[in-house]
Amino acid sequence: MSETINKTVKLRYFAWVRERIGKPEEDVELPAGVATIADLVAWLTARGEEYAYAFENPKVIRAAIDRAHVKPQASIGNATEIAFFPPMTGG
Amino acid sequence: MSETINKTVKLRYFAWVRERIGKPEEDVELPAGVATIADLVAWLTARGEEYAYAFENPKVIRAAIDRAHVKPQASIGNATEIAFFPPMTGG
Amino acid sequence: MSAQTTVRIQREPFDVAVEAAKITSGRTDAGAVVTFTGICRGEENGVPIAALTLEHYPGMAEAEIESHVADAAARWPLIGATVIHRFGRIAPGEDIMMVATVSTHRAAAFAAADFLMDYLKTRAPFWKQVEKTDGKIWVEAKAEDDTAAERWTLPGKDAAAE
Amino acid sequence: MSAQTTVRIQREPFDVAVEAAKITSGRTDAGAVVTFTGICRGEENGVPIAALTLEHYPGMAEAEIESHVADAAARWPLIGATVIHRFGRIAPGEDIMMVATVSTHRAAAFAAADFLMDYLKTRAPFWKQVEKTDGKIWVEAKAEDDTAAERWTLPGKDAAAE
Repeated sequence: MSETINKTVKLRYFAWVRERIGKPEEDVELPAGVATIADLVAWLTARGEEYAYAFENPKVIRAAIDRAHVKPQASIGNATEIAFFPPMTGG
Repeated sequence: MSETINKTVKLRYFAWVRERIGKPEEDVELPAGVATIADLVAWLTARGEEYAYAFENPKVIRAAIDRAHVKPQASIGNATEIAFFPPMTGG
Repeated sequence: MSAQTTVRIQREPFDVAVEAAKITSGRTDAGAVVTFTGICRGEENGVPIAALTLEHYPGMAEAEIESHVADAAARWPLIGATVIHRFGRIAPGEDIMMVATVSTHRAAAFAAADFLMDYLKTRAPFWKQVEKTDGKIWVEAKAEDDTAAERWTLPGKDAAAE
Repeated sequence: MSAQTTVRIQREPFDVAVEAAKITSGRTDAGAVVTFTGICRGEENGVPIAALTLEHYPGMAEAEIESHVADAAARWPLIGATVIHRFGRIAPGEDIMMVATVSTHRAAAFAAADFLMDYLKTRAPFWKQVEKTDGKIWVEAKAEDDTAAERWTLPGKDAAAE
């Protein structure tokens, strides 16, 4: 898949990340240059204060690509769904 | 208690120690000189072939004095009940 | 011989004894059953709790737990393993989640249940919100849970993505 | 606040779920329940087992288990711990014994149940005899059980009298 074509990705937010952003999910067009999860967090943070608030401490934010845990440096590649959430507290 | 007076002690046997000796319990008069569990095992071993069979491998025999686990060198003291049995296999 | 594994994410309560019996039923080699049940407490540090609400990531929760159950079955000789995790509002005294592991001998059953719990705490996409009399707050993750999960990381194996 | 402990040696079957519920009932601080159930297997290395017969040392069995339950309650913050061990003839598929531990958090409940099982295996005066088609044989103690029990021995603490 060409990197020059903008991709549509579904973003999903959980727990207080969802509350701070104010919605559970949204479809976004990823601009060229947003190649990793860390890039995506930086791009979202610049989109508005609700995003800046949700990602104010990026170190505590966890991410999943297509329902699998990933690290911030993970490549977005052909992801169709990317999720952001706080550290998990199930069990 | 004077060590020169013979003491009566109840002996109890379990599992294959019981089967080899052929009885679950007996009262015995301990002669002077039988001061420890190891002494008692040696004395019983000399009493007859059923005891010699039960204690043929003294290292695997466990003992309890008044219902508490003890080592072979434990002093019999004023024990009222001494038990011999194989390694435990409960649980 | 593969382990009989079950993973369910549900709103409804469950019955630990029934779930454990499903694994052992008809198995002549089952010698050891370990179960863990997590219960909603009625207080936290002396402060009363009205309820917990569990949010989860549908689809990922099942997949993540299934992968850890498969991991456990690969590491220990299990006859079976069941994990059930509830979501939604849960009142004090109600069960939140359960793990049941069955093996021929106890060591495998204990280790697998302990392993699954450590991973569920740090890797399963669930988030607890506590309702107290003065409002709702999200439960914070505990550093000790990460430390517990790290016990199981094999040298050379890819560490958990955090 | 002392732990609620129960030790029973009995011929009759027991119900693990009922016993665990007795500990958690009315406790708002109970967050974690671990149970272990030992089951009579129907085979051993592929050879069918007709039944197990458990012999025990009445009086000492209770005292020994009670002392280990008290030890567990001193080492971990337990809300309660129950140990039930059956004796007599037990058929394949029937429960032999159980341990249930309850705590506020899972680490204590898991550690205490694991500890109790290790000690029961090597220190509780019970002996298993297996009935196979070709006769009865006493189960031999396993070296791995002694090794498991030694995990819990604290340096400087009097080691188990063997």
